[in-house]
Amino acid sequence: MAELTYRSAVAAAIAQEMENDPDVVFLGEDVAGAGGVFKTTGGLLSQFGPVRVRDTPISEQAILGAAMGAAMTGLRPIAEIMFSDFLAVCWDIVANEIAKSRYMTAGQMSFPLVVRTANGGGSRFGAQHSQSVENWAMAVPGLKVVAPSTAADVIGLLAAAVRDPDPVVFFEHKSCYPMKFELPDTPGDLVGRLGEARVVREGGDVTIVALALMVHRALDAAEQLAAEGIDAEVIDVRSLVPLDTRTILASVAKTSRLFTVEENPRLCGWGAEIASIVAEEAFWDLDGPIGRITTPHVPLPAAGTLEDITIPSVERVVTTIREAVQA
Amino acid sequence: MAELTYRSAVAAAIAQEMENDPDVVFLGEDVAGAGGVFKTTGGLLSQFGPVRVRDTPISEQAILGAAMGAAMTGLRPIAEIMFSDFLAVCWDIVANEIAKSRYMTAGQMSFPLVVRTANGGGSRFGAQHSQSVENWAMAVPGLKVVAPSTAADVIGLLAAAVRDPDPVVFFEHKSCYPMKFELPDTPGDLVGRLGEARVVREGGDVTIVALALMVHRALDAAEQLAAEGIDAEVIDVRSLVPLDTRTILASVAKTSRLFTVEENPRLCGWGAEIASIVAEEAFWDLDGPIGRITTPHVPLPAAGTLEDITIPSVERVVTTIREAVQA
Amino acid sequence: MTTMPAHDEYGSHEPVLPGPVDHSNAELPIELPVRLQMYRMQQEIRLFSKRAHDLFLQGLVNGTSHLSAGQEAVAAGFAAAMRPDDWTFATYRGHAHTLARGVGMGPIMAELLGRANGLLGGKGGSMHLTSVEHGMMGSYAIIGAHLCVANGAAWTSQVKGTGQVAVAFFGDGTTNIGAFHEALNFAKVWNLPTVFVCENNLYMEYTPIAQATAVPNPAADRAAAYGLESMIVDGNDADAVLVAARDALARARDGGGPSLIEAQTYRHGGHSRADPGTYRPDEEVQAWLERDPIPMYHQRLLQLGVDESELARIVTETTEQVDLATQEAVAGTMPAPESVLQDVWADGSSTWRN
Amino acid sequence: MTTMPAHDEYGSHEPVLPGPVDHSNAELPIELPVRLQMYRMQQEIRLFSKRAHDLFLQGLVNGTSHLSAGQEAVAAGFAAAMRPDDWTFATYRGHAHTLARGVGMGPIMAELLGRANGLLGGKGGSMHLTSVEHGMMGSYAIIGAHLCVANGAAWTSQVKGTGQVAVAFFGDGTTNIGAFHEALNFAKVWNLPTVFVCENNLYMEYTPIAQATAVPNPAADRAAAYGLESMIVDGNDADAVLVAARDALARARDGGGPSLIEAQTYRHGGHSRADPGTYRPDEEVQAWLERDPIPMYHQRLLQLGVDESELARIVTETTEQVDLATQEAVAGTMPAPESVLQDVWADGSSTWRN
Ligand SMILES: Cc1ncc(C[n+]2csc(CCOP(=O)(O)OP(=O)(O)O)c2C)c(N)n1
Ligand SMILES: Cc1ncc(C[n+]2csc(CCOP(=O)(O)OP(=O)(O)O)c2C)c(N)n1
Ligand SMILES: [Mg+2]
Ligand SMILES: [Mg+2]
Repeated sequence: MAELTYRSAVAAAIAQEMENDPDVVFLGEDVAGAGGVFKTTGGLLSQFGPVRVRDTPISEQAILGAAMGAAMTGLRPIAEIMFSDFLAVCWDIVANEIAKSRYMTAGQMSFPLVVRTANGGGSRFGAQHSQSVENWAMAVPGLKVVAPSTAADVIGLLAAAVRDPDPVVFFEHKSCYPMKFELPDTPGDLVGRLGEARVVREGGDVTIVALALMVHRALDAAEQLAAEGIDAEVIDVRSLVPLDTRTILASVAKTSRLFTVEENPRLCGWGAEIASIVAEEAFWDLDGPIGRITTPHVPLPAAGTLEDITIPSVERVVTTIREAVQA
Repeated sequence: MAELTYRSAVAAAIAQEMENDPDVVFLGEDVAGAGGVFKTTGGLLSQFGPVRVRDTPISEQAILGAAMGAAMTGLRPIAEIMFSDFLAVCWDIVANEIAKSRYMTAGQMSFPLVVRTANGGGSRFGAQHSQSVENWAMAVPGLKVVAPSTAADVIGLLAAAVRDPDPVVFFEHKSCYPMKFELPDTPGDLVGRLGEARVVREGGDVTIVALALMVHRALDAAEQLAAEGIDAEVIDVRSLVPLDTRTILASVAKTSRLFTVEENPRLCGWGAEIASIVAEEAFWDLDGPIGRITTPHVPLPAAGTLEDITIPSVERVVTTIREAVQA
Repeated sequence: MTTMPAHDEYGSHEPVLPGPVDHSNAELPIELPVRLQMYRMQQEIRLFSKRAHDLFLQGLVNGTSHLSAGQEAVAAGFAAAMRPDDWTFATYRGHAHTLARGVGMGPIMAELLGRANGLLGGKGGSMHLTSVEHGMMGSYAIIGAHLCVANGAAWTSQVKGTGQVAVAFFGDGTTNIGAFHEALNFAKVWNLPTVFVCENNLYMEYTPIAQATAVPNPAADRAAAYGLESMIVDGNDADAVLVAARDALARARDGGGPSLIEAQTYRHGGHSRADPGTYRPDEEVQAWLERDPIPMYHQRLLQLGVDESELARIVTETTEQVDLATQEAVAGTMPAPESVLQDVWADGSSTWRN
Repeated sequence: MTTMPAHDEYGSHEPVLPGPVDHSNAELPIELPVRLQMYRMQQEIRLFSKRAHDLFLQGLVNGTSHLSAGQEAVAAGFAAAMRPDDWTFATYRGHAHTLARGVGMGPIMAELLGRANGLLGGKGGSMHLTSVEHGMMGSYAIIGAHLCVANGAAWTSQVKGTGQVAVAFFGDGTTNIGAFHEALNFAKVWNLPTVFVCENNLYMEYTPIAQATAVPNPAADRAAAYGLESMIVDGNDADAVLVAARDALARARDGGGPSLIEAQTYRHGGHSRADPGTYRPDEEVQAWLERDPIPMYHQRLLQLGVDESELARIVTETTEQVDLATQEAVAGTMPAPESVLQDVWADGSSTWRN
């Protein structure tokens, strides 16, 4: 079994896909010559050359517009938006153009493209460089939305995203970049499937649904809860669109209690969506209120001490669930 | 009692506020000379002159940037973004700048500004001119979000928004513009309050929460349901942020059933937020699953026949609630 | 003390008048069949537009529409110069370009009427006309984006070495949005085969472009900011457009990079079907109606020795085409309800969960 | 067949060397006290930056930071020219401008360390320094937006007739984003008292600006696109900057509208604290280090008859200031947890429901 950081998995995945398919191209700011500001894309320029790996001006609309136009004419672009917060400067291309054009043209066009972006907090970068905006993308019909929590999923799901015929927004978590993970020893390409959640810990008392960095916190919380006699099942959603509701509903059918752990601000997140689905479709399975553990509905503060109490912590997950279960 | 269209209420509200406070200014594309493409702002230029009512280039980032910079230095701008879909081209200014700057500066700056925009479907304009994107704004901490359903609320809530010291995104519904409403005979300015939902129909069997155009459909549906013996309480949320959860929770405590009627696409809408709040805080009040009636998670089609079956109809509301209650 | 610039009252601004027809364009080296083709295209666009307007008055048109009467020469000149596998990117005002690329009138008309046999099955409507098989790569209804998208197609051509060119058409008002700037700079830096064509019809929706723009020629005066040559062409003269288009396309195809062309023209009607266009000075409207590209071109062809009867035949044929298309559209059924849930994804579905 | 432009390998591009110092600037009509003030400002920025870097190496700095060593003359020259009630809009690389507007070093340093006594109580951090009472109207960390925001402040000045000017500072890389274009055109069309100042330090983050820009001078070569004069100034010479700033500010105050100034300069360090800056050719770094604005200005003041001891005193005083600020910052407590939930709204709360 090889060990790999989440960071290195990014270039590994892109390289795998560029080798697999000559139509795969990659563009973004400082991604080629400099190897990316998060050092996620080093080596790709020298391996694949400047025709396929290309630096851009600071022009996010131009970047995603280029990806879109290339995708509709036969390439399979991967575009990097350096921080997910910057999706706001090109949101029109994402939400109004890429997401809708297949539908508006009655299926005449396909958009096999991936928008990779660094998401999430923990780096003390403040409110404009730390957001978790996966719910922005989830709210727009026509986008697939993926957020891996491990290096293996970075490779497998990025490969799946590149091979998918539809546009995928791929949220890498900044705080996961330095984490090390073991990779399965599979021969050939590592390719996952979009739309499959993963039960990362089985348990019978409560279901915890989490995403990206929060998966690791949920797992730690589950260990602590186990020591207190609360046996939590932890689900890594991985893919928000398509959403594996089956796995979630099956778990709730078993545990009768649902908690979501979200890094995004409180209102209208994916946790609310999952909670609502369960409140509609598994209402009779539930033995108690559904709890959402989220960042409060505030921008993220910069100071480390403040950021740490804003984003859900292991302790907050444990306390919230303990209190809810004991209520 | 005066009668007024929702459309005319817009200019009436702006005029009221411009008379009330010389710092109120108004800008947007085709709003001054031409009186607005929805004919909502006619007469303001001649009444208040070109210093306070001003046309702009097609530059939405510049428009909202100007509103933001003016607000922080002492004006109270009202900016029009012609269609709410176009918020995507200036989303950075809305979501990253206007929403966060007060917090990031520890309260040094205030942003007393209003972004008015035409929201919603029904005009057969297709997927890029018909969206309901109030949930985009609701998901961003630091924005207040309002969507009136009547002419009186256009005036009262727009006045409240202009006088509010915080940024408000004000969603006018395109399909409401031609509707006529009676205005209360109040002396002086008509000024409402943000954060107050309105019970527009009392009922004891089910609670229906709706917004903007959907309020009218929910009311019609409630009449039909009443004829079938189901007595629905209908709540017009009016303000998504601040959100009047008290009125909603009180109603659910009484009726034990909740249905939301949303025009926005299915995932992560305000309906999911309200459903989740109720599933957490009023779980023990509920006698059955929470139902969300939404537009399916697709872009909006252009053809009238298709658009009409996509956006929730009176019939769909009636059928969904009838079936749920009888289940 | 800072001061404000003067503000024009509604419709009271100075009229902007067209220059004279440049009759020497008759001598441009253009093959007669190409000229006849451009004449036909212009008539097709004009007669189709008229019919669309009539059907609107009859209450048959679904939603809004933005016609191009007066601007036909731009669409015709470019389409005649383009290779069949070149790509067109248009705005909501895209009927002209869609027709010029050879898309059938029937499916377009049916789309305007929201029918199942519409070009987009009724799902896109007037503002989103697209026909990939004709290289008509979409009509985009939010200002600016498609200039960036056109670059992407041009990038494909560059990577694959196919020699295809992407042509993006847009209005004068569009030169003031951020995406315009990003697209132009990007195209130049990447040396992309993209041709940017500004159809300067002097107005945004209702506001004169001069009131919203820092320079007199909204596109041409910006060319240098992208290392490009400043080019203005008479957008009411198909011959002038054709020659400029051929130049720019050849340059792009040969690796010479992008071009930016400003075509000066005028729309005869209002901005969209809801707009009577009364904000325009009468004198200005009048002068431009007299500078109508179609009668001018008719005269030129006669002068070049084409027989009046040949031109009359083209008009007759085109009218028949429009009649047929109208019948086809009106006879169309309404789209099937299930189509609402189709084609979000490449598998044909809109399924977002299991 | 279309072709691609050549691609420079990492750090292998042609060095861009500075021009010689223009010694005749010593003769510019600048009052000596102003010159001494600019010298002090530059030293303040330099010495503060050095200390911030040291504290970073000690692991005390919270998050990222972007220093301005090498670019001090731009901040000093402008701040010395501005009226106290003029407004500054800066980027994440905003320490220099914040100091230059007179904001205390202690609160800035404490903010970098994430302390309760920080300028923003620890909530904004290095990239968002703001002090409204000093006219420091924010540091903006997403490229482009603040150019548009500056126009808004300028609009307030215009409406209220106060004569205040808004000055927006930004980098060369920022000239390629859409908001730049919208802001410049808007400012000109509305005739706003906004001064746009591009600090061209030759690089975006790690990519040379020449690889990303269609014109050699990213700001100056775009001025004409907005009806503005093209202006390049030596950004390493505070005197040159001051004179250009005074001109532009006076024009804006007198109703002459916006200006766009490109100041050519260089950052001595990497883009941010995480970056060693190795992508830059050695020869280039060396040449610009030799063109350091501070020793050059030191020489000029000596040449103008200022005593070495007076300059030494300024350095000593400034060093003391930096020491004090460091003590103040290090002694600061961590912010109170409840501040997380404060100041979303003007009522001081973050309450979104009842
Ligand atoms: C981003 C954006 N802002 C505003 C609009 C509304 N709008 C539609 S057409 C138009 C005027 C466009 O003018 P121009 O570019 O000159 O094109 P023309 O309609 O004259 O062909 C405007 C403002 C839009 N569609 N998109
Ligand atoms: C919209 C946006 N895109 C990308 C970034 C990431 N980024 C931060 S600084 C920077 C380089 C900016 O270069 P320049 O404008 O020259 O300013 P400098 O850092 O040289 O002062 C980039 C790309 C950003 N902050 N915002
Ligand atoms: Mg126009
Ligand atoms: Mg720079």
